[in-house]
Amino acid sequence: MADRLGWIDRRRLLQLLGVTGGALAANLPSRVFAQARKNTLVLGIDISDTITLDPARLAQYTSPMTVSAAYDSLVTMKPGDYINLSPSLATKWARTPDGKGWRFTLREGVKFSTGNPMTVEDVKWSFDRIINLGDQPSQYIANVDRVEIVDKSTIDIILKQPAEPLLTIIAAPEFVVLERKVAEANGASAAKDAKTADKAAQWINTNSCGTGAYRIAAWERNQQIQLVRNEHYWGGKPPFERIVIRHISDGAAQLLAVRRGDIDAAFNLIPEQIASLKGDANVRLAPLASLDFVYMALTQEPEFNKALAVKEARQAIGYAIDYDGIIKSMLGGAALRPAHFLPIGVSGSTEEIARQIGFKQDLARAKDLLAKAGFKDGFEFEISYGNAAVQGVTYQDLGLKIQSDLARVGIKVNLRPLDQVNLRTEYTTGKSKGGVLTFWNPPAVENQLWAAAVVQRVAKRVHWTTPEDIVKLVSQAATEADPKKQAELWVEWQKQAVDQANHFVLFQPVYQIAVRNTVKDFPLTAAGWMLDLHDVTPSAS
Amino acid sequence: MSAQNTGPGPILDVRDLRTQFFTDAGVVRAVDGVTFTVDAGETVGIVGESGSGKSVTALSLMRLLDEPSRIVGGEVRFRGADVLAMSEDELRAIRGDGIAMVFQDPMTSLNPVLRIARQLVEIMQAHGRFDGEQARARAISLLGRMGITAPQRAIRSYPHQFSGGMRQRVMLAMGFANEPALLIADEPTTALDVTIQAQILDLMVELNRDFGAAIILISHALGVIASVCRRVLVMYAGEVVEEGPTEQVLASPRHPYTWALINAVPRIDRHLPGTRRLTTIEGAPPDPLAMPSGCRFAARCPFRISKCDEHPPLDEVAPGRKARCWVTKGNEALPQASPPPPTTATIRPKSEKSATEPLLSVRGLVKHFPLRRDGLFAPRKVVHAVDGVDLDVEAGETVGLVGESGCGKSTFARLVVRIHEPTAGRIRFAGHDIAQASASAIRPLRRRLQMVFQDPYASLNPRMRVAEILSEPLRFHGLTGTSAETTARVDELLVSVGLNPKMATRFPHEFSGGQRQRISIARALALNPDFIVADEPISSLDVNIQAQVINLLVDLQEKFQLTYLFIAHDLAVVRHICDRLVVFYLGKVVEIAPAEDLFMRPLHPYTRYLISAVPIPDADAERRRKRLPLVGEPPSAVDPPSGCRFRTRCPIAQDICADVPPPLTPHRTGHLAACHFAGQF
Amino acid sequence: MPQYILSRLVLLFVMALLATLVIFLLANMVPGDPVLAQLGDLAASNKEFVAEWRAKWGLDLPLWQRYLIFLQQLSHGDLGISIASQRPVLQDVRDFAPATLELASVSFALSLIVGIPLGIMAAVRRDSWIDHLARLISLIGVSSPTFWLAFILLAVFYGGLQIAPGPGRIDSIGLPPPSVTGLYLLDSALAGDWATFRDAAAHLVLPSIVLAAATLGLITRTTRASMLECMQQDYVRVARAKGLRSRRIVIGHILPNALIPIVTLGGLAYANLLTGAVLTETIFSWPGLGRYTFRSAVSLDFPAIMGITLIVAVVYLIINLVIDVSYALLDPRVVR
Amino acid sequence: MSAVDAPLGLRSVAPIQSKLRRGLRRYSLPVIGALIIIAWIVVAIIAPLLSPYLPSTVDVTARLRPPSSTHWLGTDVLGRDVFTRLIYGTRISLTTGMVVVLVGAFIGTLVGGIAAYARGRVEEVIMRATDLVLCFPPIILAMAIAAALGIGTTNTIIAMLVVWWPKFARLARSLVLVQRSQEYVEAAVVIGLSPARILLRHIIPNSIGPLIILVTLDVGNAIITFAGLSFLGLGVIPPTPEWGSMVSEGRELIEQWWVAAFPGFAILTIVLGFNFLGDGIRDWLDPRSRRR
Repeated sequence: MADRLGWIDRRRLLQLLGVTGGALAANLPSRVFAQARKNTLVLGIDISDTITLDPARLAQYTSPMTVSAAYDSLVTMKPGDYINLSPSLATKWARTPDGKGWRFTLREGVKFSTGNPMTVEDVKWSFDRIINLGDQPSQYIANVDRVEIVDKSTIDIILKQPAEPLLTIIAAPEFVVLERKVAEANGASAAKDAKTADKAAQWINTNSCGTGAYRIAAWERNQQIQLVRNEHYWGGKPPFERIVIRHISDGAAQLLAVRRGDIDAAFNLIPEQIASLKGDANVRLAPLASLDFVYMALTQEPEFNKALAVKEARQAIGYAIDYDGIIKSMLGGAALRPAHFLPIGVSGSTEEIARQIGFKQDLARAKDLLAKAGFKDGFEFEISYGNAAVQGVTYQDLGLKIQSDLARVGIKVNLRPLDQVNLRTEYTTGKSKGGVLTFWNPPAVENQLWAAAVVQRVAKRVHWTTPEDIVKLVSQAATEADPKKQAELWVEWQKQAVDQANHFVLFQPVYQIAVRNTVKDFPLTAAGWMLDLHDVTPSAS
Repeated sequence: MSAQNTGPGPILDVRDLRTQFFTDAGVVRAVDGVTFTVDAGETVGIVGESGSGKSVTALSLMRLLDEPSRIVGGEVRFRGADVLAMSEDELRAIRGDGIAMVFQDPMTSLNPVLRIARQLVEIMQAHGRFDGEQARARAISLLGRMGITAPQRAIRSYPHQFSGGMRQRVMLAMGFANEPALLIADEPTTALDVTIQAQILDLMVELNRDFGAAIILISHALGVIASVCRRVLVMYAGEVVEEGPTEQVLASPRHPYTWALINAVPRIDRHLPGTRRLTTIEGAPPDPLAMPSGCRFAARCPFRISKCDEHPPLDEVAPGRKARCWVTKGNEALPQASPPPPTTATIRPKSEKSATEPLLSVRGLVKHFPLRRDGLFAPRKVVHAVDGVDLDVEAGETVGLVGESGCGKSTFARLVVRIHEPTAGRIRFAGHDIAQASASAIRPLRRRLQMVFQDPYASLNPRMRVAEILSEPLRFHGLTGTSAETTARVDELLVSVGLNPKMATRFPHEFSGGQRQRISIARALALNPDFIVADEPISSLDVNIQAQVINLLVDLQEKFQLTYLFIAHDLAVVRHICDRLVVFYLGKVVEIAPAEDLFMRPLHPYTRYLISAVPIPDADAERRRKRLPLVGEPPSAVDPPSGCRFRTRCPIAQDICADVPPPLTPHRTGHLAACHFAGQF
Repeated sequence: MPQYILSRLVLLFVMALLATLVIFLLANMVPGDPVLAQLGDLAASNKEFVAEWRAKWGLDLPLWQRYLIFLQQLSHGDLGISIASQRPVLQDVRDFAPATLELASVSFALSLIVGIPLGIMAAVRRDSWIDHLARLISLIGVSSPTFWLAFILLAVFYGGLQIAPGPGRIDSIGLPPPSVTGLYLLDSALAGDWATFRDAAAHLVLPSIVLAAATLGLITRTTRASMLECMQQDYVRVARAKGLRSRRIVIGHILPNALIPIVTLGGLAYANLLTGAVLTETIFSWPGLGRYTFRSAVSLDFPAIMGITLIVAVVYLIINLVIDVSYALLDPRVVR
Repeated sequence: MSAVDAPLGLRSVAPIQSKLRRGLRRYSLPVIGALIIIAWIVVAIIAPLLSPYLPSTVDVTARLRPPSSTHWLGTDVLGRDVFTRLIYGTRISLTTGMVVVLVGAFIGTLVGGIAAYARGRVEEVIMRATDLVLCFPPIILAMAIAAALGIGTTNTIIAMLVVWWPKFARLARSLVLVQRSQEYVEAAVVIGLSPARILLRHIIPNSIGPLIILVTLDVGNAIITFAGLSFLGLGVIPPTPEWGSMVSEGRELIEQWWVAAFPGFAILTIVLGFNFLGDGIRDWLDPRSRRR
């Protein structure tokens, strides 16, 4: 390795300071570890939000990655294609003959990590457990009426509203198959009273009983999750003996660790840190075009703010924000921007479409709109945000940027930092008196989930009484079978939503994951689990 | 001088010792050419007021001074070796071995966190004289020799478990541990009560006799020196002004300063009725930063002659006697002192003992101080500070309160002026019961009832100018209307206590101790009181200043018809100025009598011990006198003995004394005592 | 003495409960709903679901009843379930506390080992270069903002020179030793795993320096002042008059006295290190109680907040009690 | 009175230094401290004159520029001039530090003084209350208050005050207790002065020395604490420039060290200034060291 490691020439600084680092450096055991870890994959990531690894209780941002490595769902999505589904534990699926649900044909010869074969019982039990546990994942399949075993390799999922989407939702790692025998032996229950009867949380947090490529061996909170190879994996022998998901909350620490080779991938680097990696021959940057996005929601309740109640005034805000500045400068270009709540990459949303129908900075137009709204000299409103960052950009910096952008058309923004609890409470109960900067992270890749949210619950939060036709448009688009027509309907929906100007999507991050070249395949995915861990492979050398 | 090499010779030979303090304000010549010798086994006293350089001399002998003090010249030869030229190691070999030292305050001289054993053994081991076991055995025997009971147990104790007197015995044991040739004792009894002082002084005489160690005793009290020392050096402003055999110096001093010192102290063994004033000299010692070029005492000397502008040498005036004075150069005796005449005609209101009520009448006064509880469930302990005291004070009288420290006399004073609220009992002042009265109810009476405090440094608010201190009571009680009136009254007050009205703009720290006490008195006078409680007003002052303040108090009493309640531990002073005396012991009054009567015919055994313990500045008298040995220390006021509280130390105590508390009963006119066997000791 | 300790313990208990009551009332003044912050967007909009979750933590009950439940649970030694981590608070604390304990203890030891001798030398050699140095060190120590010092040390020794390990308790790929006490140094030593021991020790260097800086300054200053105070006592002059060596006077006579106030200060400083390491822990990604506290407060995690308050109050009060008791042991004058 | 009792250290012979050198040594530290503070105060006042930029001017095209002649201390993530923000930040740090300490000292002294003067039940209750505050985890307390009242400078100051007054109450109590038993206070009682007058006119003026020392030393402490809370996101509302939040903004930027390093250094210097001054005042008011 070169001497020029950090931002100062190491030797020169040592001379300057008259320091000999021998004593400290001698205590550094990293090199020792580096030798013994050929067969280990180490990921550096902030997993402080991981509070459970129980699929049926999953609700966080980072935990799906782990769960998806240990368990498999019936169907899945391949990286890059979030419209068409791929087989996983189910090899085939089709509508049930009565059209009220979906019928799945299970893969033959799938074994759990214990070596026992997976049965249709296990599948049904797993879904029953999700439903009866009544935790957050159950909310997403609230449309599921029941799960029925057809024969030993076929299972039906019967829906309440058969037209509503299912497959894209159950591709998420919440809806995976557990080995019933092991789970029950450790306290799990899928019975009606599972809410109280299920005592498996503890065990399931530090173990796993799935069919995935790896098995959870340990989870030390705020330290690391350890996975070991599942010798019985149906997809062939997994390439790593061990995977360590190491909790490193600090981006700088991740940067250094990935440079030194202590970790194979660093997930939480900020643009500046990524920029500094550009010259490093051992590390490459893998873009993860997520389906997350950061947006600002604006209330239109006249009691809260007279100006914001006027659509033109809100649109003026939309035309005053310097989106390019945010994406190009603050994010180093590593982001996209959809027109509205349908992220780039899903049906009806491409960069092209977004450019056509979305807001863009146009100060003259913003001023016109202001005049039209009757606020020629501008107005004042507040933006609330929490103490957090997306892709290294804090909400606070976004707020400051918007504040300075809007000042140029005479709109005065008062920033209002809030703790997460108060922010969430205010926002979800519709008590926000101005704008809210927040984040959208889809639990499953399904347009309908997002679009319906905009016209239903999110609309309520901003006091937008949605007209019938736009609500109808959503279900029309969601149930449309022809992909091309469906996309057109989604575009139409976006146009209407943009015009309403209650939500301004600021950016859709393209996360930059620093990956060492010791790793060959690193299939990042925009679907909820970030990385197809089972397909990560070491490089040949 | 020539005796240096003959025979055994002096063990200590000090020549022209000069020690200076290098302060920011300038160089202080604290010890300025001191020369003396000490022979083996001799007892030498050094006497002088504070700042005279006596303590610095003592410290210089062992080179125990520190920055900013330095020994700048002279010679200190101990057994012929020059101490001032020694290396640190050589010096250490002498300290605690050849020369030992006992310091003034036994309460702080022992290390509080180390056991007595360690502190005693350490000094023996440090000089390699004894190994651990021997040292321990010797420590026990030494403690026993010093009069400590149960030395085996005592040696395992910590210092705080001992009283001051006991600790000074431990210090003496430490001093004699390595059988030194010379023991320097720097004010070893100043911090002790008079009865304990007597015990320690007696012990020192015995130790000198038994161990043969020479002793240098430093004290401000001539009486203390007289009871121990054969020879005395008198120091003034850094110099020795007189030296000679103790009895000769005391009987007939050859330096005016010695003369003043002797005459400023009232003597307990003789009293001239009718005179309450003492002989004093004016002024204060010279500024140590700017010593006069001539005789340093000249400015205050009543016998000054023109030659005194020249600095006198310390010359031999008679065989074995030296003095630094031009007046007595030919061994002339100085005249007998005559106290100054009263400033106004003496009007003693004593005779008009009318049927009217006494000015102050105290009945059954009790004050208990609760101690902090050990725990939530522990019983609360109580200090019985004052425990049932009856006392009447007539208008115009001076009543003295005496007793050892901790006997409750100061608490009693503070109860009378209602700084403390009594636990029980009645205090009638000028016809009003003030024992439980509220602060606002007493406020009008405060004008008539004032107090003078002990510590001139603590009793004046350091942040207020003298004018503010004196005008505050005036304005508060609305005695003066305009500020001009106030200023006039303040000036008047300052004049009446002998201070210059110009000093009103100064802060307290710009005054000397004596001057501050005058300000304190002026403040008490400001409200034109009838009654002044004086709590040890002179005990922290030098003898000459004491005399000045006593004279002032006597003057003021005559001028303003004051009534005094005078608290003191110095019996000689009390006898000198009081009409009646009250003796306190452990919260109770044991004897009340007219002053003369009490001293001539004490009824209570404790009173007899007290009187006997006072040293007399007369070597002959001291030697002739047989001191009564009062054993032990006062018991704790938390848990006082049953019955008669003195019984635990009383030589004539009988069974009844443990059961029945003796009542305070009259035995002669105006002479009351609380003893079952009054007058039988 | 046992009497005294007993009554202090009773008082301690009452005070700790009072502390939880105050925090309880204060935290309930916050308008936010902790459950909403824990739920996904969909679930958070489902009123029934939210109500069910609120009921799960008893948030739907009246205030007094909730506090009573807290007390009731407490009497069984149960601190309840954390809303944010969804597991028993006690278990959370057991996981996080050792990291803080280890860091605080090492920092404390560091500040004592450096601070006391430095203070002694500064006092003995008053006004010499070492006195000035000690003064400078202690002043800079107490004047440095922890979060900045941590940043600088990390930037220089980790980012720049790369001679110090980065954040965290052990190297990013190392495995913690088998947990016995949760203290990595102790556990790795017990397991005989010296590589991990060295690693854990190396990781402690920077954070403990940062955390020790202020305490070190305080201890140095107090030691110096206390030594100077004691050096002016009469018994020191007596010791010199005894002919003892300087070293013996300093160690045997002055130090035992000078240490007494340091016990109070040191005890309180240790209590503060235990409870106040949030900033250091944040920057060094130290999985300790400070960060847990911070996170609990941010997410308005009532059970966790109450539990931590109780534990911190008890620790603080116990340390105070220990200070007082050791006072009595060090200073024979204090008799209970 | 002359200095009869020389302080006894361990060296029997020490070099006697010149008056000038002693004076220099004694006063140099507090003078340096005072100069640092004055310099910062001046900077705070004339901040607009020192910089061509405004502290809140966002220019994302000029973000994270290293120190140069145009941006002396570089720019931050939003392209704001670090130097400008730093000098404007002085205002908030100085005022919050002083307000917290002065108000805290005022409340604490009053409460402590009352406790010591009233004794008995009142004292017991007040002292238990200080114990109670001290045994709170300060972060929880501060965050709970900030969460309940909302984030902002005033609310953060209130949160700090809640934990700030007890130390002054304790100090004031012990000081008043010492003074209370002094004879000049007894003399004031004998004159008949009212308790309030005795407390205000006699006791407090004589207890003020150690309080002044604590206040001076504590301003630095308060500045650090406030910056720490800002660092955690509880301090000021943006875009107000504040040092703690500036460090926080730059704490991930190890390579763009100037963003965090300079504001932190500013905190260090100003706190050092107050500590120098406080230490100097302590030496100066301490009668033992005065005699040197």
